[in-house]
Amino acid sequence: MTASTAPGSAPTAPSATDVVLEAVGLTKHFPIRRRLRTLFTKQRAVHAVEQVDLVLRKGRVTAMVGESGSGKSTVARLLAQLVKQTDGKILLHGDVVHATGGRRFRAYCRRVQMVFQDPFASLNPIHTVRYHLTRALKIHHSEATAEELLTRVSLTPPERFLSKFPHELSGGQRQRVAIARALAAGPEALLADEPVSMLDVSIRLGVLNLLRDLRDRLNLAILYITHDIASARYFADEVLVMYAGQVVEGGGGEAVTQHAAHPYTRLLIASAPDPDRIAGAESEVEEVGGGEPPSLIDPPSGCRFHPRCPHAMARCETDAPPRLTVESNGDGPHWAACWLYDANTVEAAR
Amino acid sequence: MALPTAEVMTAVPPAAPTPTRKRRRPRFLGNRKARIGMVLFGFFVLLAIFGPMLAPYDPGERGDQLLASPNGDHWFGTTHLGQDLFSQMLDGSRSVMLVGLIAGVVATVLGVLIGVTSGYLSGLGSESLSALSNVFLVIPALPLILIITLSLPDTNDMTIALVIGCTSWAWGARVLRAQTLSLRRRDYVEAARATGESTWRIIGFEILPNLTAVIAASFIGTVIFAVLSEITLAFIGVPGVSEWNWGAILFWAQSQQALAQGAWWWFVPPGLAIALLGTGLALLNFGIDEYVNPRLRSSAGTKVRGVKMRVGFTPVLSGKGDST
Amino acid sequence: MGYLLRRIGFYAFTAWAAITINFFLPRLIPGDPVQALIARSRGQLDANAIQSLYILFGLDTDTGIVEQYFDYIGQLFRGDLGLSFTFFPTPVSEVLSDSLPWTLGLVGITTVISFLLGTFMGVLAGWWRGSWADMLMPVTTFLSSIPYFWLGLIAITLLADAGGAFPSSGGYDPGVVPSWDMDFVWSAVYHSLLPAITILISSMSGWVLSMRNMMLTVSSEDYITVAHAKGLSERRVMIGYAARNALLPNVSGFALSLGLIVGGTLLVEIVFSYPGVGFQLFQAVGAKDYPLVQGIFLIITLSVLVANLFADLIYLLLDPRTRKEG
Amino acid sequence: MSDPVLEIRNLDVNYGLGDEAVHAVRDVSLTLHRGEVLGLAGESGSGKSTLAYGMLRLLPPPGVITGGQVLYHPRDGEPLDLMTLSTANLRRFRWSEISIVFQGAMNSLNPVHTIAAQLCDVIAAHEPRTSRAAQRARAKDLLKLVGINADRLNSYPHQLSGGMRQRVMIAMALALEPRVVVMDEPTTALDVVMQRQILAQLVELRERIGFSVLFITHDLSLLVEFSDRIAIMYGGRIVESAPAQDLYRESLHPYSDGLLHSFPALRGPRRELTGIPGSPPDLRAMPSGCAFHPRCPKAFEPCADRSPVLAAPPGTSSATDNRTVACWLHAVERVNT
Amino acid sequence: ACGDGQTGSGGNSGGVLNIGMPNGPQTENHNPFLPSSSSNSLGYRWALYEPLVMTNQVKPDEEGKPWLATEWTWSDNFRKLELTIRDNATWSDGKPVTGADIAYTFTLLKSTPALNINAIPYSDATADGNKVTVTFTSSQFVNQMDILTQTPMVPEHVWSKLADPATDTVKDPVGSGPYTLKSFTPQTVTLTVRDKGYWQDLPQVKELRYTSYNDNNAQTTALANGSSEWAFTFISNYKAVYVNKDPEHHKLWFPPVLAAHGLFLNTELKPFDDPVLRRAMNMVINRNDVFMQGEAGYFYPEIKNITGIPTPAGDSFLADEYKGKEFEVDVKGAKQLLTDNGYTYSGDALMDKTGKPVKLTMSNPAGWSDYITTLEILKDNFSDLGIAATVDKANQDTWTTNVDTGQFEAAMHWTNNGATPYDLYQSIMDGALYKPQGTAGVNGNWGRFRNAEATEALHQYANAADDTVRKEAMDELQKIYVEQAPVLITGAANAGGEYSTKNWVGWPDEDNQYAPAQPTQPNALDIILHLKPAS
Ligand SMILES: Nc1ncnc2c1ncn2[C@@H]1O[C@H](COP(=O)(O)OP(=O)(O)OP(=O)(O)O)[C@@H](O)[C@H]1O
Ligand SMILES: Nc1ncnc2c1ncn2[C@@H]1O[C@H](COP(=O)(O)OP(=O)(O)OP(=O)(O)O)[C@@H](O)[C@H]1O
Ligand SMILES: [Mg+2]
Ligand SMILES: [Mg+2]
Ligand code: NI
Repeated sequence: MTASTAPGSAPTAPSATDVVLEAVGLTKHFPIRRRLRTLFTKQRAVHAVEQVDLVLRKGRVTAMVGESGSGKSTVARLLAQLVKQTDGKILLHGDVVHATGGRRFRAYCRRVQMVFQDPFASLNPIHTVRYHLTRALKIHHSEATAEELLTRVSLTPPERFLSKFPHELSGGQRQRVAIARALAAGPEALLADEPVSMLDVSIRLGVLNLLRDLRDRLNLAILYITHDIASARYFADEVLVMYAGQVVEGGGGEAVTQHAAHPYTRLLIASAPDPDRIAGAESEVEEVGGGEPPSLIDPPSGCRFHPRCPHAMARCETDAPPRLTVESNGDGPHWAACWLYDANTVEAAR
Repeated sequence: MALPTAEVMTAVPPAAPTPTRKRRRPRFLGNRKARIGMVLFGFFVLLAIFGPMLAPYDPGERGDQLLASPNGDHWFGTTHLGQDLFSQMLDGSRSVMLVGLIAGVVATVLGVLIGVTSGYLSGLGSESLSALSNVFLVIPALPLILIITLSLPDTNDMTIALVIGCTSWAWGARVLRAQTLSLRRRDYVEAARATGESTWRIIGFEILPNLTAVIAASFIGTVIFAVLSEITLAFIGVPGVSEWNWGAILFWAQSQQALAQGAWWWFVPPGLAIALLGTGLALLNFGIDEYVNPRLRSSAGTKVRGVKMRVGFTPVLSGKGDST
Repeated sequence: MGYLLRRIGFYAFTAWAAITINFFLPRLIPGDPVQALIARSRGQLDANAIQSLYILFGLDTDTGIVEQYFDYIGQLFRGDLGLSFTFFPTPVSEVLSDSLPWTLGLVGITTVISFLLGTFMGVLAGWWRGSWADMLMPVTTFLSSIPYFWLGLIAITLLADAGGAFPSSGGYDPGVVPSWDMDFVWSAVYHSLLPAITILISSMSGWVLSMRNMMLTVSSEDYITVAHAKGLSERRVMIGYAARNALLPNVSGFALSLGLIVGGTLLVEIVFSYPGVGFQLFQAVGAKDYPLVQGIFLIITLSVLVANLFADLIYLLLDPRTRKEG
Repeated sequence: MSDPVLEIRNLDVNYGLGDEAVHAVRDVSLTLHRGEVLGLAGESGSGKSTLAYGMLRLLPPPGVITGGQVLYHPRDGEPLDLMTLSTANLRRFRWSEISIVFQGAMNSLNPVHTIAAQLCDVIAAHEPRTSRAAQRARAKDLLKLVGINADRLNSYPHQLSGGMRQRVMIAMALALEPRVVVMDEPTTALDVVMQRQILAQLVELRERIGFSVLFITHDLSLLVEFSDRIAIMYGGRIVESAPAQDLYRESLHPYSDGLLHSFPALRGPRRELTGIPGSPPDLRAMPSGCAFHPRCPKAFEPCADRSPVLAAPPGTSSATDNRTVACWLHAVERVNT
Repeated sequence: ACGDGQTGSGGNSGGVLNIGMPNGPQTENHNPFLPSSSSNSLGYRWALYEPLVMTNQVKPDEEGKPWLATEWTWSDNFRKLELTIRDNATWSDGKPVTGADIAYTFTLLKSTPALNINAIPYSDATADGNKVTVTFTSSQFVNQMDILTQTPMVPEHVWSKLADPATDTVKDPVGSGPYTLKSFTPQTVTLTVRDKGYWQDLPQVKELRYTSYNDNNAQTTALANGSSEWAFTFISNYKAVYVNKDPEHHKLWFPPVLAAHGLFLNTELKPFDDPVLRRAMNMVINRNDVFMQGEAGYFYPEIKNITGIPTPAGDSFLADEYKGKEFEVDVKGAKQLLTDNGYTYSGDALMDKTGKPVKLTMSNPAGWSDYITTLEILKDNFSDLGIAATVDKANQDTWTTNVDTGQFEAAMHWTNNGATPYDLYQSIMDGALYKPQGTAGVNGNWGRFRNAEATEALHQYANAADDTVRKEAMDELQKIYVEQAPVLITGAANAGGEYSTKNWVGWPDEDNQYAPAQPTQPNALDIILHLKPAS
């Protein structure tokens, strides 16, 4: 087998024109407020997102999984231009965007919309559904009506919902309203930050299915952020795994979940509850390690996972691994940022 | 000054208005305290509007009955000049309410402007506004007001109201800032931004309406403070306060040694009126507080049929208890 | 440590702001102390005296306001607050050293007692709600709505004047000479009782209410339920878990509202003719004695700041979360 | 299964009194056996927490228990009814016999006391004669038990990570070696990785110490993996209860079935998932009959009118199969008629 | 009051006299010259320091009692004063009082204008043994009392050591009076009687205790319960509040002195520039109401004589034609006077000669309750005449400035005080004091009254070489006042006090008018020397 470093940017894709949104070397550091004592020391920062590359394509769902604090939401916010990146570029249809405010931001958010995690919090409790939708429509000069939007997210009959307040809706219905609002702008890319994690198990599926349906009907590019790797498998065409602000593995949904390459992904999968697992298969977990995620203020050198990694090598502590292509099972390109997939290591393992 | 009461309570960011609660006005007035407060407050508002017209005498007019105790002619008795105290009380209510309300409005507007701005903005501007309000908090208010009013070349009800308003916005600003800080992190604010709403619209339409209860509470708190301050100023003889302001009545009573003369009727009505007005406003504020933070609701509503609610030991209703 | 440093920085800033306000405000007062003195004496002072008074107070010379400002700041650093006009040529600092102890004694101690007592009652009222404690609410509300001075006047009438048990004015018996002997201390304590009770009654209720509300809020925290579930004794849960946590916001509220409280309580001194700075302030303002006004305002503000700092320190001790920052 | 430690009989819990009362738990009976992990699942608002707190009488106002019994079987002696226990006795009983771990450990730990103080608190309250040194030693052992270094003893809760705090809570729950530990969503606030670590530890501890667990969660997949038996709640009632694997393999109630088909599997074929249509019921306006009938794909005529009772489905015996269900589809009555 | 009663009763046995003033906390300064010093504010300066002569202010025309000076002679048309100093007086530190000390005191005042509170134009002071000669740059006829009775004498050997007598606080007073300082607290100053060296019999009051109460109310309470035995304060309804608490012992006596309070009309404003209108207004004022209601029936004594001169203090100055002529309320007469002089009525409202309604705004600071009450009464009285008067309660500072610069229509004000009615009249009609409207710094004549004859008469009175000229000038002044009514005088100033005869007797009163009963006047020393324990 030949293993080679994969180029950082878009893996060979169906067609370059399908790319809606692209991030190159996206980095975000949140500066920590200085105290008197640290006034003269170097400014420290939370390295929330570090050198993230990703591509969203028309009609495809890209899932991003990772544990809490790994920077998933920050990526979504960066992509929505709600926070300004420290470094890196965001390209919309190949053009670099600088949309920090004003008209340009409006123009940008017309094409890239975001759905938030908590439907209970993302709708203003004092406004009706109608207000939420018509505002969005007005801002983006859309001809569509609120009724159409509601129909599109399967809240029918729309009249029944229009004059309701958020608290009068169930969680799933609220999330649908939030999605409808995002659709009001007629976006090409939808950034969904854990859209179902606050919802009840029984209604999660409805929202996910709706998103999938929208992807198919409106040909949306969707970034689906989740910490539930099983739902990523269910829903996404492509899965990215984030760890401590970096993307450590990426590839087709099945490839990543069924043949996880990066030790972190394996840990994640082993930890996920799985009724099919025969009780007593705990050894699996033992094998993939444990521990806690690292501090993002002083992230570990080299591979950020190495302190927890059962396979850590000397090299992992010093050098950050690049994206390395993993033996593919045909389901699109599959890569991992792990020295285990370095040609030499693989060779040595042989 | 009874102010801290209401404000210390709200200084602790009250549980944010949970989206699931109904936000209709009747709910708020369903609270008994709020209702009593509303009635008292309403009474004084009506008094302020119609009181001066209803006054049976000209409050300054001298009569024949000097220092008479309450009687048929003079319901609240008379002063040393034979002036009718009832008319003075009625006449004074307008100035008291006017100054209180104007000061409340001024302070609330300032508090909202400063509090919400410093809460919504970040960085130096926010910090300095917050520092400013803290400075105003720490500097003893009453002496400051006293000095300012005495420094003004010409004072009247309006200037006094303005001075009180301009010096007492800090509590409101502080509470509002805390609230805004927490609201700013709410997803719906972020969502509105992601939808493309402009900043002022976010502040005006997404954040402010959610602060209504807090604003109302701070308004009422300031009104209480303003009324007490104004009356205090009038009592110690700061000029410019309307002639028959309740504090001024007390000033006269005090300077004529009414209590030593046994003229209790000169002292008691203004004091009681102030206390009742203050109580009414405070109750109104409780109502708002309880509305904002349902945990504060007293157990009045739940303590029926002798069941005593107690944290940590859920009551077991007998009767049905043993049936299976 | 960081927390404390930040607070101290803030206090320094506030002190500066207060000093500046303090400097400028009285300069804006129209009229001058000589006129005020003459007006105040209403014919008891000969009109011929005017010029000699101007000379006396050194008001016949003019200096620029900026220059005055820096002079003033310079003087402050030397601890020189200028000479009082009403007590000319007594230095303001001497007037203050005569009156400040009374205020600190009366207002300071009663404010602290009021806070402690009010907090304690608030703990009980919050914990045993649905019982007698609920009766406390309306009474408390009413009491806290009464202006201090009115309550004081009523108290004087009922308890002092009509052959009552309490003295109605002064800080001690006229015949007693201040010293640390029993006579004087007893006399001072005795004379402070009525004003102290007045302050207590009308300021304590605020603390009762806020503490009660905090207790109610805290009572529904999970850790209280856990504490109950742990089978801890009622007292332990109430004090160690509920009150201990409810106290935190109350302490910071205490710090912040000190300014209000102290401002209000000064009025009690006026009503009770108590020889403290409140009364002095009142008189000084009336007499345009702006060195004295400035001195008093400054000293009140600084006292409040120091008290705030103490409250902050206590908060620091009470809340481990702020301690972490050090 | 072996002998029961805790028997809930016809428990009714309301929020509020009078006409406005919300019936959050209705006529629930449940038995917890010695050493078993009993999972309680159901969607949000179905009354899981209410049941757990209610049986310990820990519900905050306006919660009231309006009926039923909660029998605890001590190691020796007669069963106790928690509902009739005096305050003092209840206090003594709590934690030494039944302890509880809440969802958010940050909120369960008193932020102003060190964890040592809080651990010692429990010991001091129930074993007042223990010396301070002994208490601290015990606290140290407890921390070790859950894999936390003893030098963390003097930390304040905010100085610990979420996972550590939850472990401290578990350590505290085991401090008096109770026979029953109630866990209300103890891991939902945690990451999957942390969740698994803690659960693994719990399983291990249970094997060592031998207590029973009432495990509440809405994550059915987790329950299937971890618990011995699962009870499903819907609208304040238990609608089905069965051994975990049986339930997973063949759920009888349409609601359980829907739940099981709501979460995607990590392994195996990618099956199409359906979820459950509609939304959870409003406790103030419960549907008549079977509360689930408006959402039930298999509803038929009796469902709307009459509530089904929880009973062993036909063809099984509660003694051997340990399963019950409340559904007209599986009602003996219906089979008979 | 705790122990107050005891203190009071203990006063008899212990020889203590409790004196009170409502002046607020004091700071220690026993400088007798500064009005702001505690010794001045509470009045005990006269127990420590003594004047040259003791004059009874109630009867200013009576010859003064020799005090530190045994003889005093004016010459050179009151520009030269020759004194003979008593030779048996000593300072409280034992040193004798010498002529040099007296000359030093006058030199001190001359060289320290800040202490020369009466602005006396000293020229020179020299001593020769116990003879002292003081010269002045102008005639001091009208100031003679100020110089002789109002100037406390201080020892040279102490005062010459002060760096700046105006700003050094005097904490260790040395005077020639019968008392020495025992203790000072901001609230109470205690003086004890000297054991030896006083030039006359020592007073029977062994200890003077001056207590400063914070306000009138506190002072009144103290008087009522007996803890103050002597005070000067305004008590509204004094009968109920004070006298009736112990009618046998609680007394007060407020004799008028030669100064007045009255409504100053801005005589430069129309229509109040018309003497007719002013006179008519003067005719409708109910001075008894003012006295009874505004001044509680005792405080500022009622002025009866139409010259505005308080009686009996001014009896000897009254012109023959006005003796016995008293103010009377005469609305009818006043209306007649007006209509005779071109005024008309429209309904009840008075119209001036140009046909405009007569309106008047009277202002005074809000806090001055007696003045405000007086204004309320005047408002009523004027409305009888058809004048629409309003009372404006002003800010004290604004008011002071407005009065100073003449920006007012009418205001209650006081006049200066003196040994003759000269000061009174000077304050209300001296054209030499006139400042045009808008100019500040007036020392009198606040109503901007200009009348050359009046100015001339005042000048004559002050500088006349003989008494007939003076008498003529005084008669002229009274005539001008009666005809022009430049100020509507409502009451006299007082020099009175409240006192209790419970422990001490010998107080001055209506029957024994040997001194005004005010504890802050020089006469207070005389009173103290008169007191005897009540049996
Ligand atoms: N405004 C901010 N200031 C400072 N740090 C921040 C900010 N926002 C996020 N962070 C930090 O950045 C890191 C990544 O946060 P992010 O919210 O992106 O994580 P996440 O993967 O979405 O986590 P979760 O699953 O909990 O939502 C975290 O350590 C967080 O503390
Ligand atoms: N204080 C209260 N007053 C009225 N109703 C309440 C109160 N607390 C809870 N409820 C209602 O009781 C029902 C049961 O709540 P409970 O917390 O037991 O549900 P749960 O199954 O634990 O849900 P979750 O999974 O969200 O924790 C809910 O419908 C809730 O709305
Ligand atoms: Mg997130
Ligand atoms: Mg729950
Ligand atoms: Ni006393």
